[in-house]
Amino acid sequence: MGIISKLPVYMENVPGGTIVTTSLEKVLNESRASSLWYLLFGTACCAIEMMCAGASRYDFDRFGMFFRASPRQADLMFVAGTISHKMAPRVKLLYEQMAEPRYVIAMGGCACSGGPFYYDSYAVLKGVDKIIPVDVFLPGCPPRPESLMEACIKVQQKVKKEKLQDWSSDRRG
Amino acid sequence: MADHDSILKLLTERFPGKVSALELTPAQTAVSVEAASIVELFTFLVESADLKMNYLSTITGIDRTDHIEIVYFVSSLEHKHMLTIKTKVDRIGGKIESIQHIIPAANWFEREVWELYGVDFVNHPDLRRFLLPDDWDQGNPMLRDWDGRDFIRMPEVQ
Amino acid sequence: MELTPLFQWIDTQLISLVEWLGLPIWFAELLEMVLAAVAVLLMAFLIVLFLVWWERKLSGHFQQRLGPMRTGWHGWLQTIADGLKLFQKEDIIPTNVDRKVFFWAPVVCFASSYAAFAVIPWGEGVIPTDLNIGILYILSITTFVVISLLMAGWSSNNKYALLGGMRSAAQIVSYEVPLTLSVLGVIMMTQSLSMVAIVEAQESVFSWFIWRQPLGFAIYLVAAVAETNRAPFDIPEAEQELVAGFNIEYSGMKFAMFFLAEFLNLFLVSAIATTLFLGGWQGPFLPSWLWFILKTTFVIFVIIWFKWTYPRLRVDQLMEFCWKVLLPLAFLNLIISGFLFRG
Amino acid sequence: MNEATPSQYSEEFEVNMGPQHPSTHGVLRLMLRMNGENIVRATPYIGYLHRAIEKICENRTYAQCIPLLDRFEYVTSMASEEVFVLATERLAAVEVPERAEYLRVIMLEFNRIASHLIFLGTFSLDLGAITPFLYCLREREQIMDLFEMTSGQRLTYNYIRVGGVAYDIPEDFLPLARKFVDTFQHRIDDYEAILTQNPIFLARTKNVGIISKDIAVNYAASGPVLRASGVKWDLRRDDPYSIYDRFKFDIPTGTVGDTWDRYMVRVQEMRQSNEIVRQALDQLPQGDYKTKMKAVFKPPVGECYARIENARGEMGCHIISDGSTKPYRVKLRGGSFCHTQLIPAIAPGMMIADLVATFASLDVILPEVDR
Repeated sequence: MGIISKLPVYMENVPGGTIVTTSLEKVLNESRASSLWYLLFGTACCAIEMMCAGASRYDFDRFGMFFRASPRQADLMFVAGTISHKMAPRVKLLYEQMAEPRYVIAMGGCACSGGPFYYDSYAVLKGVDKIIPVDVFLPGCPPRPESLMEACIKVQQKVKKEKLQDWSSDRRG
Repeated sequence: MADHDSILKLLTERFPGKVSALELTPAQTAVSVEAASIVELFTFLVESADLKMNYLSTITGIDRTDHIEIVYFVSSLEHKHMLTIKTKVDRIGGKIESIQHIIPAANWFEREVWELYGVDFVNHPDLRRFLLPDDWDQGNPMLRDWDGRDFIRMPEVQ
Repeated sequence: MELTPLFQWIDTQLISLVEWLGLPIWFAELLEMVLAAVAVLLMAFLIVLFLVWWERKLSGHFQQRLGPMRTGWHGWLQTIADGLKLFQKEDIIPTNVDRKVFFWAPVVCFASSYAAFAVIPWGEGVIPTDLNIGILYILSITTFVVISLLMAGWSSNNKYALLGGMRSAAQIVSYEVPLTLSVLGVIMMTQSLSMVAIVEAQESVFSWFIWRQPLGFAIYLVAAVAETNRAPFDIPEAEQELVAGFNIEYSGMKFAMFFLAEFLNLFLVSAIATTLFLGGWQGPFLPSWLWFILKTTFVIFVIIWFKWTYPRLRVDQLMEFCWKVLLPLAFLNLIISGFLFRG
Repeated sequence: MNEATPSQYSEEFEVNMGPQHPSTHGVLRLMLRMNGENIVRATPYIGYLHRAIEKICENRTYAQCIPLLDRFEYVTSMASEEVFVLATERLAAVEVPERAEYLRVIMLEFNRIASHLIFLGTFSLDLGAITPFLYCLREREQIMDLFEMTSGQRLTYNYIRVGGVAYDIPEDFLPLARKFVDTFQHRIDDYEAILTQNPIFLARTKNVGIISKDIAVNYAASGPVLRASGVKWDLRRDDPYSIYDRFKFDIPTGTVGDTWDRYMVRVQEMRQSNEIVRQALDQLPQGDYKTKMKAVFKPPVGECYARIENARGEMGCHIISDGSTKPYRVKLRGGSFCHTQLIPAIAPGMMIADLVATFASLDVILPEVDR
């Protein structure tokens, strides 16, 4: 992403350059927001709700969200369901395999904080944000498909607000 | 359809010292057996014509603070009756014969009891860890006095 | 409203421009060829943009849901958004990957299916080059796709990609044979390989080859669907078995190239179907290029329809179906057309 | 190394159908040792969804355990609640009023239909036909509406309680339920039209992944998998619980025990469940929907193993109580645990596509396996 990241710096001093970057920024952000391909990855009850959200009545395809089986081609990851200690390294590996502008929705109580398995369980990771950076936390056990849609819209708003400058700095290390 | 008493009578005569009838609160045909003669009992249960109990529903491990109790639930598909078998094994380093070669279904049930309670099943084909993470080093979690690194107990709410 | 007068006007303008610049005459020819290539490339991108959007909308309506709605009216901007997004994605080249082969696989894939557009007759006189061995050229150039799949499968250094690559190579090579034989039936009747000649041999609606070669058309359609790794034969990218087949390690623009090539192949295969069996651009009163577009879109609709209804065949069943069912039928078709249409 | 094939140059390699794989329902890792396309050995690795539900139940009162049970088997949560409640009621000899029994049967059978619809969807998805998945989920949404109307939740209902059910059904439940029961008959015919006579579907499922009768019994398979192998064993009939003896329904069984039989048994079972719900709706009595229970519920000392016929086979719950408000030990048994144990016994010699089809036909979901 070499060229794009240095672009905003040069455009600053060109007269009227900022209009070009902002409009270019808007187009790029708009396109990234409206075609978030999500990774087919669900562990527990939230996976069933995710399936229903992808089915006919709630249909993800309306937002341009299409499921991709391989992490390389996905840019949005639903962590749907309980993450046990045995599964944690795999979730981290999956996150790292995804290509860079990637976003994570921690779906359901278990992914946000361990949910009903917070007390007395020796095998559950207390929240997925301990291993991967999370963009949107979605409470509910399991959250309704409508609230899953709302989480996706929140991610889209977040993508639309991103600046071209922060592309030059490596965002998440 | 052999009923409650005839099964108990048949078993207690067949294994005089080892098997004894058991009374449990909700009435059910239950038998307690010594850990040593578990294989003998199961071979008899599977082969005997009028019992033919070869369907193992599950094996439960219970930590009774001074010993570990293992409960087998066996039923027969032809005669449609069910039997509860209970044995005692000492808490630390308990040993019991594996019945995997008689009823293959017991394979994973025994593995689970071994992993969570620490009961060693003699000549079990592959006693490997399968429920807990591979690098698990905090002993057997299901024992009642167990405590682990990030194990948080729910505070008592009065 | 034919397009041929338009081309003559462009031709004269080019020649006058070249003379005004004092360049040699052959420079005009070169310029014309470049213009034609660019025009076809633009047309190819446009077609793929439309097809991707159309498949998602069709699959939506097959499954009683709406398909893309949010990006533009009924989601017509969806594919542009996908393309732009893929453009911004990080281009991952995994460490222990065979770098050069990994890089060139998508290029070969796209180039081979784009090269075959050189002889597609879009309409009356609207054909980049009217080779006298048109159909033979297409059949041979499209086999490069197999090489690119093998390159992608082998270089990604991933077991799934390897399995996917091997399977797709075996599938495409074995379905090439019935495809060629079914095309042979048509050529026997037109006595010429050139695409324009094939189309001219089907003036009236009753003289279309689909009526005279129904078996040939059926075999062609099935083999073509298998050739483009789609519908009941999409084993290489079987999500359930091989996660994403050969393009498992590709992300960003490289994946977009594979995606592009797949839909270009789909259009190419249905364009050949219309030229050979459905009378190309022949049609009563509509302009010729419009007839061509309508017929090709109909064939594409049928192929997309296959994808969303049929389950997937197993690899050995697929091979068995090709060698034990499709091939004998193709030979039978040859014999029948040989007898019935002597000379 | 390559005793399977005579050619001395072929070499076996390991493929990892990893925990994140579209076809494994949830997080099961299958380590396949392959020789070309055929599988030499398959070893399942489980534990990726182990949440220690049994350990948590030891520190919860009986009423607090029920929401945990919903998450134990989340596709048929009603069934996992029912098995826990059945065991507790047998332990404490609690009487359940008639209306509550009928409501429980209606909810259980609706849940079985919803679970089989998910099976039909994911099964056809694994064979490559994507459209039936969407049709099945469309029907399932109607059942979800019915559940949401009564219990307030789509998936984890917390509806069946010790001594009865949580709430009575609202007024517009009955008309909607009748409407569903009447139209569902034709819906099943639609699914059969797409799948059952489809030559490709037949080629992919006939004589694939055959589980013989003695393997099924020895590995304690249960439910549709056992019945597809020809053993006529249904707990609703052979170990009667609740009021199933008042309904007329027959038990569909297969003959060969291949993927096709398992598919057919489940489709017929959906029709039978539909009939049971119709009869239960007709005979639904009036009256209160739960008995008067003391505030602090303390069952007597003892233990009880209850088992019910769940969509995925025999679901058992063994409760040991020491007289306090919390169960001393809860042991849960799901059908999928034994079906996953089957795989190494039937996998050698299959191709990947067959293993995917067979595994999908076993209808295994991972919370039952890992608990």
